[in-house]
Amino acid sequence: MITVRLFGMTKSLADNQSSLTLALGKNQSVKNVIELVKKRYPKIGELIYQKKILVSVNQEIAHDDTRVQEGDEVALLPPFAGGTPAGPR
Amino acid sequence: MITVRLFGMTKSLADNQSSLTLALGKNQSVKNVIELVKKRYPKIGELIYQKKILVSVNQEIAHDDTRVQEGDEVALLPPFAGGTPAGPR
Amino acid sequence: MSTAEQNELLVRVQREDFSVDAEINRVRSRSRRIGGISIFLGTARDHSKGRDVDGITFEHYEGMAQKKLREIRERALKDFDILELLIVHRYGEITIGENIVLIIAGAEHRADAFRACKWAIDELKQITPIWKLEHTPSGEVWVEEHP
Amino acid sequence: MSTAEQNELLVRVQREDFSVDAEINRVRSRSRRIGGISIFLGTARDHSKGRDVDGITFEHYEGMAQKKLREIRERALKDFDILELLIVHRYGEITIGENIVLIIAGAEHRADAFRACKWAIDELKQITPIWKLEHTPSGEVWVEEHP
Repeated sequence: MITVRLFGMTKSLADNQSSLTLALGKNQSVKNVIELVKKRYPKIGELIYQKKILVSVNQEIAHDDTRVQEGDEVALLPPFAGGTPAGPR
Repeated sequence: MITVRLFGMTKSLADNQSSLTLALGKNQSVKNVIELVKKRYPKIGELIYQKKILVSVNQEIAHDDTRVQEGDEVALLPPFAGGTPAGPR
Repeated sequence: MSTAEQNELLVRVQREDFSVDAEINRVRSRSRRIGGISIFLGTARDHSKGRDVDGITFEHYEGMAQKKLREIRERALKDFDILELLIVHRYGEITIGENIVLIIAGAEHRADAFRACKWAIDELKQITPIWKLEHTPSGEVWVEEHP
Repeated sequence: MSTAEQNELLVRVQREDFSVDAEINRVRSRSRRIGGISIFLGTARDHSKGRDVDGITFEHYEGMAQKKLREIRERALKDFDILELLIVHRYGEITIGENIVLIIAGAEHRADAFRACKWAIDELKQITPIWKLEHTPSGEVWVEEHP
Protein backbone atom coordinates (compact mmCIF):
# COMPACT_ATOMS: atom_id res chain seq x y z
CA MET A 1 0.00 0.00 0.00
CA ILE A 2 1.18 3.48 -0.72
CA THR A 3 -0.22 6.82 0.28
CA VAL A 4 -0.59 9.55 -2.31
CA ARG A 5 -0.82 13.06 -0.89
CA LEU A 6 -3.13 15.60 -2.52
CA PHE A 7 -2.95 19.39 -2.51
CA GLY A 8 -4.96 22.37 -3.72
CA MET A 9 -7.03 21.69 -6.80
CA THR A 10 -6.11 17.99 -6.77
CA LYS A 11 -7.62 17.64 -3.31
CA SER A 12 -10.81 19.40 -4.47
CA LEU A 13 -11.09 16.97 -7.40
CA ALA A 14 -10.81 14.02 -4.98
CA ASP A 15 -13.74 15.02 -2.77
CA ASN A 16 -11.42 17.02 -0.44
CA GLN A 17 -9.45 14.03 0.72
CA SER A 18 -5.92 15.02 1.66
CA SER A 19 -4.55 11.63 0.59
CA LEU A 20 -5.44 8.43 -1.26
CA THR A 21 -4.36 4.93 -0.26
CA LEU A 22 -3.51 2.69 -3.21
CA ALA A 23 -2.73 -1.01 -3.40
CA LEU A 24 0.45 -1.13 -5.44
CA GLY A 25 2.31 -4.33 -6.34
CA LYS A 26 6.04 -4.89 -6.53
CA ASN A 27 8.28 -3.41 -9.24
CA GLN A 28 5.96 -0.54 -9.95
CA SER A 29 6.59 2.95 -11.27
CA VAL A 30 4.88 6.34 -11.30
CA LYS A 31 3.07 5.24 -14.45
CA ASN A 32 1.28 2.49 -12.46
CA VAL A 33 0.34 4.96 -9.73
CA ILE A 34 -1.15 7.30 -12.34
CA GLU A 35 -3.24 4.45 -13.77
CA LEU A 36 -4.68 3.60 -10.37
CA VAL A 37 -5.47 7.27 -9.67
CA LYS A 38 -7.08 7.64 -13.08
CA LYS A 39 -9.46 4.75 -12.43
CA ARG A 40 -10.84 6.48 -9.33
CA TYR A 41 -10.53 10.09 -10.47
CA PRO A 42 -10.51 10.29 -14.29
CA LYS A 43 -10.31 14.11 -14.19
CA ILE A 44 -7.07 13.99 -12.17
CA GLY A 45 -5.65 11.37 -14.52
CA GLU A 46 -6.41 13.63 -17.47
CA LEU A 47 -4.66 16.61 -15.87
CA ILE A 48 -1.60 14.45 -15.18
CA TYR A 49 -1.47 13.41 -18.84
CA GLN A 50 -1.72 17.09 -19.79
CA LYS A 51 1.26 17.76 -17.45
CA LYS A 52 -0.92 20.17 -15.47
CA ILE A 53 -0.47 17.99 -12.41
CA LEU A 54 3.01 16.69 -11.60
CA VAL A 55 3.85 13.66 -9.52
CA SER A 56 6.56 13.79 -6.87
CA VAL A 57 8.27 10.85 -5.20
CA ASN A 58 10.07 11.53 -1.94
CA GLN A 59 9.68 15.28 -2.43
CA GLU A 60 11.31 15.39 -5.87
CA ILE A 61 9.44 15.83 -9.15
CA ALA A 62 9.26 12.37 -10.77
CA HIS A 63 8.68 11.10 -14.29
CA ASP A 64 6.66 8.13 -15.57
CA ASP A 65 9.48 5.63 -15.07
CA THR A 66 10.46 6.69 -11.54
CA ARG A 67 10.28 3.58 -9.33
CA VAL A 68 7.76 3.59 -6.49
CA GLN A 69 7.85 1.19 -3.57
CA GLU A 70 6.26 0.70 -0.17
CA GLY A 71 7.14 3.60 2.12
CA ASP A 72 7.84 6.12 -0.64
CA GLU A 73 6.22 9.54 -0.24
CA VAL A 74 4.16 10.13 -3.39
CA ALA A 75 2.21 13.35 -4.06
CA LEU A 76 0.13 14.89 -6.83
CA LEU A 77 1.09 18.52 -7.36
CA PRO A 78 -1.26 20.89 -9.17
CA PRO A 79 0.20 24.10 -10.68
CA PHE A 80 2.06 26.05 -8.00
CA ALA A 81 0.89 29.51 -6.94
CA GLY A 82 3.88 31.00 -8.74
CA GLY A 83 3.16 29.34 -12.11
CA THR A 84 3.48 25.93 -13.71
CA PRO A 85 6.59 24.05 -12.56
CA ALA A 86 9.05 23.29 -15.29
CA GLY A 87 8.58 19.51 -15.18
CA PRO A 88 11.19 16.89 -14.19
CA ARG A 89 14.65 18.31 -13.56
CA MET B 1 28.80 89.64 -3.49
CA ILE B 2 27.90 86.00 -3.86
CA THR B 3 28.26 83.12 -1.45
CA VAL B 4 29.77 79.84 -2.64
CA ARG B 5 28.92 76.84 -0.52
CA LEU B 6 31.52 74.16 0.10
CA PHE B 7 31.10 70.48 0.95
CA GLY B 8 33.21 67.45 1.83
CA MET B 9 36.67 67.51 0.34
CA THR B 10 36.19 71.02 -1.06
CA LYS B 11 35.55 72.32 2.44
CA SER B 12 38.72 70.58 3.71
CA LEU B 13 40.72 72.22 0.92
CA ALA B 14 39.41 75.64 1.97
CA ASP B 15 40.53 75.44 5.60
CA ASN B 16 37.19 73.93 6.66
CA GLN B 17 35.12 76.96 5.77
CA SER B 18 31.57 75.98 4.83
CA SER B 19 31.30 78.87 2.37
CA LEU B 20 33.31 81.58 0.58
CA THR B 21 32.15 85.11 -0.08
CA LEU B 22 33.23 86.46 -3.45
CA ALA B 23 33.00 89.92 -4.94
CA LEU B 24 31.49 89.30 -8.35
CA GLY B 25 30.72 92.05 -10.87
CA LYS B 26 27.77 92.28 -13.23
CA ASN B 27 27.28 89.99 -16.25
CA GLN B 28 29.37 87.20 -14.85
CA SER B 29 29.29 83.46 -15.41
CA VAL B 30 30.45 80.30 -13.62
CA LYS B 31 33.79 80.72 -15.41
CA ASN B 32 34.40 83.98 -13.51
CA VAL B 33 33.48 82.35 -10.20
CA ILE B 34 35.98 79.57 -10.87
CA GLU B 35 38.72 82.13 -11.58
CA LEU B 36 38.09 83.89 -8.28
CA VAL B 37 38.09 80.58 -6.37
CA LYS B 38 41.29 79.51 -8.13
CA LYS B 39 43.11 82.64 -6.99
CA ARG B 40 42.43 81.86 -3.35
CA TYR B 41 42.51 78.04 -3.51
CA PRO B 42 44.57 76.90 -6.52
CA LYS B 43 44.06 73.21 -5.62
CA ILE B 44 40.27 73.60 -5.82
CA GLY B 45 40.59 75.43 -9.13
CA GLU B 46 42.66 72.58 -10.50
CA LEU B 47 40.10 69.98 -9.45
CA ILE B 48 37.35 72.00 -11.11
CA TYR B 49 39.33 72.08 -14.38
CA GLN B 50 39.76 68.30 -14.06
CA LYS B 51 35.96 68.02 -13.68
CA LYS B 52 36.46 66.34 -10.29
CA ILE B 53 34.59 69.19 -8.67
CA LEU B 54 31.36 70.36 -10.24
CA VAL B 55 29.74 73.76 -9.82
CA SER B 56 26.02 74.09 -9.17
CA VAL B 57 23.91 77.21 -9.51
CA ASN B 58 20.56 77.24 -7.76
CA GLN B 59 20.87 73.53 -6.99
CA GLU B 60 21.40 72.43 -10.60
CA ILE B 61 24.74 71.33 -12.08
CA ALA B 62 26.04 74.28 -14.12
CA HIS B 63 28.57 74.69 -16.92
CA ASP B 64 31.19 77.38 -17.55
CA ASP B 65 28.79 79.70 -19.32
CA THR B 66 25.93 79.49 -16.81
CA ARG B 67 25.10 83.08 -15.72
CA VAL B 68 25.63 83.95 -12.07
CA GLN B 69 24.14 86.99 -10.39
CA GLU B 70 23.61 88.44 -6.93
CA GLY B 71 21.40 86.14 -4.87
CA ASP B 72 22.12 82.95 -6.82
CA GLU B 73 22.98 79.86 -4.76
CA VAL B 74 26.38 78.67 -5.98
CA ALA B 75 28.12 75.54 -4.65
CA LEU B 76 31.27 73.52 -5.32
CA LEU B 77 30.46 69.82 -5.37
CA PRO B 78 33.24 67.25 -4.93
CA PRO B 79 32.61 63.67 -6.11
CA PHE B 80 29.44 62.32 -4.54
CA ALA B 81 29.55 59.32 -2.19
CA GLY B 82 27.97 57.20 -4.91
CA GLY B 83 30.52 58.05 -7.60
CA THR B 84 31.39 60.92 -9.92
CA PRO B 85 28.33 62.74 -11.19
CA ALA B 86 27.83 62.61 -14.92
CA GLY B 87 28.45 66.33 -15.48
CA PRO B 88 25.97 68.91 -16.78
CA ARG B 89 22.62 67.46 -17.77
CA MET C 1 22.79 28.47 18.46
CA SER C 2 24.23 25.75 16.20
CA THR C 3 24.78 26.40 12.50
CA ALA C 4 21.93 24.02 11.65
CA GLU C 5 19.57 25.94 13.96
CA GLN C 6 20.63 29.25 12.46
CA ASN C 7 20.17 27.93 8.93
CA GLU C 8 16.68 26.75 9.87
CA LEU C 9 15.72 30.30 10.86
CA LEU C 10 16.99 31.55 7.50
CA VAL C 11 14.48 29.42 5.56
CA ARG C 12 10.99 29.19 7.02
CA VAL C 13 7.40 28.41 6.08
CA GLN C 14 5.12 29.75 8.80
CA ARG C 15 1.57 30.81 9.52
CA GLU C 16 2.47 33.97 11.48
CA ASP C 17 3.33 37.31 9.96
CA PHE C 18 6.95 38.44 10.11
CA SER C 19 8.77 41.68 10.86
CA VAL C 20 10.98 42.78 7.98
CA ASP C 21 13.27 44.69 10.39
CA ALA C 22 13.77 41.57 12.51
CA GLU C 23 14.55 39.44 9.45
CA ILE C 24 16.96 42.08 8.12
CA ASN C 25 18.78 41.98 11.47
CA ARG C 26 19.03 38.21 11.20
CA VAL C 27 20.76 38.59 7.82
CA ARG C 28 22.87 41.54 8.91
CA SER C 29 24.17 39.71 11.97
CA ARG C 30 25.79 37.12 9.69
CA SER C 31 28.50 39.46 8.35
CA ARG C 32 29.86 42.94 8.95
CA ARG C 33 30.91 43.00 5.30
CA ILE C 34 27.31 43.45 4.12
CA GLY C 35 26.86 46.82 2.41
CA GLY C 36 23.94 46.17 0.06
CA ILE C 37 20.71 44.40 0.98
CA SER C 38 18.08 43.64 -1.65
CA ILE C 39 14.67 42.63 -0.36
CA PHE C 40 11.57 41.32 -2.08
CA LEU C 41 8.28 41.42 -0.24
CA GLY C 42 5.19 39.88 -1.81
CA THR C 43 1.85 41.14 -0.49
CA ALA C 44 -1.79 40.23 -1.08
CA ARG C 45 -3.35 42.39 -3.80
CA ASP C 46 -7.04 43.23 -3.89
CA HIS C 47 -7.48 41.96 -7.42
CA SER C 48 -6.07 39.35 -9.75
CA LYS C 49 -6.66 38.81 -13.46
CA GLY C 50 -9.51 41.31 -13.42
CA ARG C 51 -11.28 39.66 -10.49
CA ASP C 52 -11.77 41.32 -7.10
CA VAL C 53 -10.10 39.34 -4.33
CA ASP C 54 -11.29 39.43 -0.70
CA GLY C 55 -8.57 37.24 0.75
CA ILE C 56 -6.15 34.43 -0.02
CA THR C 57 -5.37 31.06 1.55
CA PHE C 58 -1.98 29.48 0.95
CA GLU C 59 -1.47 25.74 1.27
CA HIS C 60 1.99 24.17 1.16
CA TYR C 61 3.50 20.70 1.00
CA GLU C 62 5.14 20.52 4.43
CA GLY C 63 8.64 19.16 4.09
CA MET C 64 9.00 19.50 0.32
CA ALA C 65 8.35 23.27 0.45
CA GLN C 66 11.10 23.75 3.05
CA LYS C 67 13.42 21.46 1.09
CA LYS C 68 12.99 23.50 -2.09
CA LEU C 69 13.52 26.78 -0.25
CA ARG C 70 16.71 25.42 1.36
CA GLU C 71 17.92 24.38 -2.10
CA ILE C 72 17.25 27.92 -3.38
CA ARG C 73 19.23 29.46 -0.51
CA GLU C 74 22.15 27.09 -1.03
CA ARG C 75 22.27 27.62 -4.79
CA ALA C 76 22.07 31.40 -4.35
CA LEU C 77 24.98 31.34 -1.88
CA LYS C 78 27.01 29.28 -4.35
CA ASP C 79 26.08 31.04 -7.62
CA PHE C 80 26.03 34.70 -6.55
CA ASP C 81 28.54 36.89 -4.76
CA ILE C 82 26.37 37.30 -1.67
CA LEU C 83 26.95 36.80 2.05
CA GLU C 84 23.51 35.61 3.14
CA LEU C 85 20.03 34.88 1.80
CA LEU C 86 16.87 34.51 3.85
CA ILE C 87 13.47 33.20 2.71
CA VAL C 88 10.20 33.27 4.66
CA HIS C 89 6.86 32.21 3.15
CA ARG C 90 3.54 32.31 4.98
CA TYR C 91 0.70 29.82 4.70
CA GLY C 92 -2.92 29.84 5.87
CA GLU C 93 -5.37 32.72 5.50
CA ILE C 94 -3.98 36.05 4.43
CA THR C 95 -5.89 39.33 4.40
CA ILE C 96 -5.56 41.83 1.54
CA GLY C 97 -2.48 43.99 2.05
CA GLU C 98 -0.72 41.49 4.31
CA ASN C 99 2.74 39.99 3.79
CA ILE C 100 3.04 36.69 1.91
CA VAL C 101 6.68 36.08 1.10
CA LEU C 102 10.00 37.69 1.99
CA ILE C 103 13.43 37.28 0.40
CA ILE C 104 16.48 39.12 1.75
CA ALA C 105 19.85 38.97 0.00
CA GLY C 106 22.86 40.57 1.70
CA ALA C 107 26.06 41.26 -0.27
CA GLU C 108 29.08 43.53 -0.20
CA HIS C 109 27.82 45.25 -3.33
CA ARG C 110 24.29 46.10 -4.36
CA ALA C 111 24.32 44.64 -7.89
CA ASP C 112 25.03 41.14 -6.53
CA ALA C 113 22.32 41.51 -3.87
CA PHE C 114 19.75 42.55 -6.51
CA ARG C 115 20.65 39.70 -8.86
CA ALA C 116 20.45 37.04 -6.14
CA CYS C 117 17.17 38.38 -4.72
CA LYS C 118 15.51 38.53 -8.14
CA TRP C 119 16.73 35.04 -9.04
CA ALA C 120 15.55 33.61 -5.70
CA ILE C 121 11.97 34.90 -5.95
CA ASP C 122 11.69 33.81 -9.61
CA GLU C 123 12.99 30.36 -8.66
CA LEU C 124 10.74 30.17 -5.60
CA LYS C 125 7.68 30.80 -7.77
CA GLN C 126 8.78 28.04 -10.16
CA ILE C 127 9.77 25.18 -7.88
CA THR C 128 8.11 25.59 -4.48
CA PRO C 129 5.02 23.46 -3.84
CA ILE C 130 2.75 26.19 -2.51
CA TRP C 131 -0.82 26.74 -3.70
CA LYS C 132 -3.01 29.78 -3.65
CA LEU C 133 -6.78 29.80 -3.12
CA GLU C 134 -8.33 33.17 -3.90
CA HIS C 135 -11.56 34.14 -2.19
CA THR C 136 -13.58 36.25 -4.61
CA PRO C 137 -17.15 37.62 -4.46
CA SER C 138 -18.19 34.78 -6.84
CA GLY C 139 -16.47 31.95 -5.00
CA GLU C 140 -13.10 30.34 -4.36
CA VAL C 141 -10.57 29.48 -7.00
CA TRP C 142 -7.14 27.80 -7.00
CA VAL C 143 -4.89 29.99 -9.07
CA GLU C 144 -1.46 30.10 -10.60
CA GLU C 145 0.21 33.37 -11.44
CA HIS C 146 1.63 33.99 -14.85
CA PRO C 147 4.42 36.41 -14.09
CA MET D 1 -2.53 64.88 5.66
CA SER D 2 -2.31 66.82 2.42
CA THR D 3 -0.77 65.26 -0.70
CA ALA D 4 2.23 67.58 -0.37
CA GLU D 5 2.79 66.50 3.24
CA GLN D 6 2.48 62.82 2.27
CA ASN D 7 4.93 63.27 -0.60
CA GLU D 8 7.40 64.92 1.77
CA LEU D 9 7.36 61.83 3.97
CA LEU D 10 8.08 59.70 0.90
CA VAL D 11 11.40 61.46 0.21
CA ARG D 12 13.52 62.31 3.26
CA VAL D 13 17.07 63.11 4.30
CA GLN D 14 17.35 62.66 8.05
CA ARG D 15 19.83 62.10 10.86
CA GLU D 16 17.75 59.46 12.72
CA ASP D 17 17.63 55.78 11.85
CA PHE D 18 14.44 54.46 10.23
CA SER D 19 12.27 51.36 10.62
CA VAL D 20 11.96 49.42 7.38
CA ASP D 21 8.59 48.01 8.50
CA ALA D 22 7.24 51.51 9.15
CA GLU D 23 8.44 52.75 5.75
CA ILE D 24 6.97 49.69 4.01
CA ASN D 25 3.63 50.47 5.65
CA ARG D 26 3.85 54.03 4.36
CA VAL D 27 4.25 52.70 0.81
CA ARG D 28 1.68 49.95 1.23
CA SER D 29 -0.96 52.36 2.51
CA ARG D 30 -0.83 54.19 -0.85
CA SER D 31 -2.52 51.40 -2.83
CA ARG D 32 -4.24 48.07 -2.27
CA ARG D 33 -3.11 47.05 -5.74
CA ILE D 34 0.49 46.59 -4.57
CA GLY D 35 1.55 42.94 -4.86
CA GLY D 36 5.32 43.20 -5.25
CA ILE D 37 7.63 45.39 -3.18
CA SER D 38 11.32 45.68 -4.00
CA ILE D 39 13.52 47.23 -1.34
CA PHE D 40 17.13 48.30 -1.33
CA LEU D 41 18.84 48.92 1.99
CA GLY D 42 22.40 50.24 2.05
CA THR D 43 24.33 49.62 5.28
CA ALA D 44 27.75 50.63 6.59
CA ARG D 45 30.38 47.98 5.81
CA ASP D 46 33.44 47.42 8.01
CA HIS D 47 35.85 47.80 5.12
CA SER D 48 36.16 49.65 1.85
CA LYS D 49 38.73 49.28 -0.91
CA GLY D 50 40.92 47.11 1.30
CA ARG D 51 40.86 49.57 4.23
CA ASP D 52 39.27 48.84 7.60
CA VAL D 53 36.49 51.30 8.38
CA ASP D 54 35.47 52.19 11.94
CA GLY D 55 32.58 54.47 11.07
CA ILE D 56 31.20 56.82 8.42
CA THR D 57 29.95 60.39 8.41
CA PHE D 58 27.59 61.53 5.67
CA GLU D 59 27.27 65.18 4.71
CA HIS D 60 24.59 66.42 2.32
CA TYR D 61 23.68 69.60 0.50
CA GLU D 62 20.45 70.51 2.28
CA GLY D 63 17.83 71.47 -0.27
CA MET D 64 19.58 70.17 -3.38
CA ALA D 65 19.78 66.62 -1.97
CA GLN D 66 16.04 66.58 -1.31
CA LYS D 67 15.36 68.15 -4.72
CA LYS D 68 17.33 65.42 -6.51
CA LEU D 69 15.61 62.66 -4.52
CA ARG D 70 12.19 64.14 -5.35
CA GLU D 71 13.18 64.18 -9.03
CA ILE D 72 14.18 60.52 -8.80
CA ARG D 73 10.83 59.58 -7.24
CA GLU D 74 8.87 61.52 -9.85
CA ARG D 75 10.82 60.08 -12.77
CA ALA D 76 10.45 56.55 -11.38
CA LEU D 77 6.67 56.98 -11.04
CA LYS D 78 6.53 58.20 -14.64
CA ASP D 79 8.96 55.78 -16.29
CA PHE D 80 8.13 52.50 -14.51
CA ASP D 81 4.89 50.64 -13.94
CA ILE D 82 4.94 51.17 -10.18
CA LEU D 83 2.44 52.53 -7.68
CA GLU D 84 4.79 54.21 -5.18
CA LEU D 85 8.47 54.85 -4.51
CA LEU D 86 9.99 55.96 -1.21
CA ILE D 87 13.53 57.20 -0.56
CA VAL D 88 15.15 57.87 2.81
CA HIS D 89 18.84 58.77 3.20
CA ARG D 90 20.58 59.37 6.52
CA TYR D 91 23.27 61.93 7.25
CA GLY D 92 25.62 62.45 10.20
CA GLU D 93 27.65 59.77 11.96
CA ILE D 94 26.83 56.18 11.15
CA THR D 95 28.17 53.16 13.00
CA ILE D 96 29.31 50.01 11.15
CA GLY D 97 26.30 47.81 10.38
CA GLU D 98 23.78 50.65 10.60
CA ASN D 99 21.32 51.72 7.91
CA ILE D 100 22.37 54.42 5.44
CA VAL D 101 19.82 54.52 2.63
CA LEU D 102 16.46 52.94 1.88
CA ILE D 103 14.52 52.69 -1.38
CA ILE D 104 11.10 51.01 -1.54
CA ALA D 105 9.29 50.46 -4.84
CA GLY D 106 5.74 49.11 -4.75
CA ALA D 107 4.12 47.72 -7.91
CA GLU D 108 1.42 45.32 -8.96
CA HIS D 109 4.07 42.97 -10.33
CA ARG D 110 7.49 42.18 -9.01
CA ALA D 111 9.53 42.69 -12.18
CA ASP D 112 8.44 46.36 -12.35
CA ALA D 113 9.21 46.86 -8.65
CA PHE D 114 12.73 45.41 -9.06
CA ARG D 115 13.48 47.51 -12.14
CA ALA D 116 12.36 50.76 -10.53
CA CYS D 117 14.18 50.08 -7.25
CA LYS D 118 17.44 49.21 -9.02
CA TRP D 119 17.18 52.26 -11.26
CA ALA D 120 16.43 54.57 -8.32
CA ILE D 121 19.43 53.53 -6.22
CA ASP D 122 21.77 53.70 -9.23
CA GLU D 123 20.44 57.17 -10.04
CA LEU D 124 20.61 58.28 -6.40
CA LYS D 125 24.30 57.36 -6.28
CA GLN D 126 24.93 59.34 -9.47
CA ILE D 127 23.06 62.59 -8.91
CA THR D 128 22.51 63.16 -5.19
CA PRO D 129 24.89 65.62 -3.50
CA ILE D 130 25.82 63.48 -0.51
CA TRP D 131 29.40 62.93 0.63
CA LYS D 132 30.97 60.16 2.65
CA LEU D 133 33.79 60.57 5.15
CA GLU D 134 35.26 57.24 6.20
CA HIS D 135 36.91 56.97 9.60
CA THR D 136 39.78 54.48 9.30
CA PRO D 137 42.55 53.47 11.72
CA SER D 138 44.94 55.67 9.71
CA GLY D 139 42.72 58.76 9.51
CA GLU D 140 39.68 60.22 7.79
CA VAL D 141 39.11 60.21 4.06
CA TRP D 142 36.39 61.58 1.77
CA VAL D 143 35.49 58.76 -0.59
CA GLU D 144 33.47 58.02 -3.66
CA GLU D 145 32.29 54.54 -4.48
CA HIS D 146 32.93 53.00 -7.84
CA PRO D 147 29.99 50.70 -8.22
